[in-house]
Amino acid sequence: MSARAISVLRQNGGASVVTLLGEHDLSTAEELRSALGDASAAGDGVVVDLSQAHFIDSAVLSALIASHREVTGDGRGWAVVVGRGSGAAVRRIFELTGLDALMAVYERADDALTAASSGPEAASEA
Amino acid sequence: MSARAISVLRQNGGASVVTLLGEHDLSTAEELRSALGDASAAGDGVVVDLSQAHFIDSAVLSALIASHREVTGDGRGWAVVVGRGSGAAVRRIFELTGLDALMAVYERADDALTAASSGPEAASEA
Amino acid sequence: MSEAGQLELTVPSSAENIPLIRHAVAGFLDGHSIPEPLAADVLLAVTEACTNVVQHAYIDGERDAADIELAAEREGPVLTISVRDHGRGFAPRVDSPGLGLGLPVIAAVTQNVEIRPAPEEGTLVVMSFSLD
Amino acid sequence: MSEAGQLELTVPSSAENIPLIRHAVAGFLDGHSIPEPLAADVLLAVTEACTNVVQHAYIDGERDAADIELAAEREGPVLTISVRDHGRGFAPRVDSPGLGLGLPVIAAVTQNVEIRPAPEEGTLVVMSFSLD
Ligand SMILES: Nc1ncnc2c1ncn2[C@@H]1O[C@H](COP(=O)(O)OP(=O)(O)O)[C@@H](O)[C@H]1O
Ligand SMILES: Nc1ncnc2c1ncn2[C@@H]1O[C@H](COP(=O)(O)OP(=O)(O)O)[C@@H](O)[C@H]1O
Repeated sequence: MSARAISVLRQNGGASVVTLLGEHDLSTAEELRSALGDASAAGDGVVVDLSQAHFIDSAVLSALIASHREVTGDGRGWAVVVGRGSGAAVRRIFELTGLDALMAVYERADDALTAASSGPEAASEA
Repeated sequence: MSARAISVLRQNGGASVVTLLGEHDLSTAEELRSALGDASAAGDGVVVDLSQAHFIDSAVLSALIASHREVTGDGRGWAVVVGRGSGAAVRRIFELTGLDALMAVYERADDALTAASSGPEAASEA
Repeated sequence: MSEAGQLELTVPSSAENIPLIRHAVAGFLDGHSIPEPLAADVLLAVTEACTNVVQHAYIDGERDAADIELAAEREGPVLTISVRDHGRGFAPRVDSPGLGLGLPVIAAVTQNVEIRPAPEEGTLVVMSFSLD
Repeated sequence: MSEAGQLELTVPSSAENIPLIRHAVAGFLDGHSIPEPLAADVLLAVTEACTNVVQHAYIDGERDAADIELAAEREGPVLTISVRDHGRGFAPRVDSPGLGLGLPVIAAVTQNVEIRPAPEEGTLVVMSFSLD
């Protein structure tokens, strides 16, 4: 089985970054929700980095949507990175669900970080 | 086309009764939401009487679920009547969705009224 | 059993037309002497499929033919009802106004439901019911 | 095109087994030289169908065979994957933990999806993909 991991890193710039490595689905959804909870509890913006995620499904999207709602509802920034390293299924499910209309999607992690660190308005201009 | 109507009646006993006559679906969902809003705005419990409803679909259920959530969230009573006069589709969609686990369903309007008038605890013991 | 023929119907995609379609199908079921509780299941499924067209098929703007097309026929013990649109094609919506009960209701009351891209454009939903 | 045979798989219905099933299907797709982006669509659909079994099929208590059964085969230009359970049968849930994106994702990426009661008990979901 391929490696899979979820990490939470607190950045100085005012956001926490949740990074997903490998494949994620219902079997890691609880771990993901708890990582997103930790990131949010740090009190600043939240970035979810999917640039090294090979696979995600609708169970993962549900967790992202809940986190997005919570964090932006608080007036904080939230952004997600879907880049060249993201697996085909990751790009596909974002495209299918039209998620980029709901949330700020960036190709580069540093752009996402800048946006999420400066509040919800900037992060929705992706 | 068969007759269809939605009425809201304020009872003295501490609840408003929304009665659906005939067939209801997306084409009356807005009217239903507004009737449920009026009933809730009266400030007491809410009863939805489906004992003369011949047909309802999931668009109607969505409106009922939203009203149930709002009214019980406020600590008020909410109950629905599904009786002998309810159409086969009405009984069927309640059965399919297992809605009686979520909300208080009564066969008789006076039982629903009593329950909804005395707060959410009584109304959930249907 | 009487031979009560087929039903074909094309109406503009709007909420107001949903009861109209349901009544036409109720007439068709009557003509085939299809009793409760099956008739209620068929009318539920037809209503949900048409509601989906109105709520989801044409959301990305005006189309030439923003219609709902329904066809109903009976072959022996199987009743088949298909609902097609000429919309954007089947796609998930994170901003759906509904609770997501439509397709599950359809799947629960049918003997078989198929969803597929319609020829040219839009979505075709084929629902079968067993009369046995 | 190589003849890479069929795939049949029965595993206990649990979240932990979802990646296992996906990897088995990925191997099958490799054996049939099925490229991206189709392979990603197939893996998405398979994952959603199995997630539905884990979340919805066996919720009303323990069953003898709380399994997910998957079969995959290719016939000419059509890939067919079926997922069946022995659960309570397809039914809507007003208390679903999900956002209702599973079936819509499946319908959006397949050429055809059929949902029907499985023989004896449970639900059968048959998903087809066109290789053309
Ligand atoms: N005819 C259609 N055309 C395009 N998309 C559709 C169609 N019917 C359904 N859908 C998609 O399937 C989703 C699920 O439909 P449904 O189960 O009826 O739930 P709801 O309508 O409450 O969202 C819809 O939100 C929509 O994204
Ligand atoms: N295998 C199954 N057995 C029983 N019910 C199912 C099954 N799969 C799906 N369902 C029903 O269909 C509904 C819609 O499924 P889906 O579109 O995946 O959304 P979600 O899982 O987020 O609710 C579920 O809520 C459930 O009621």
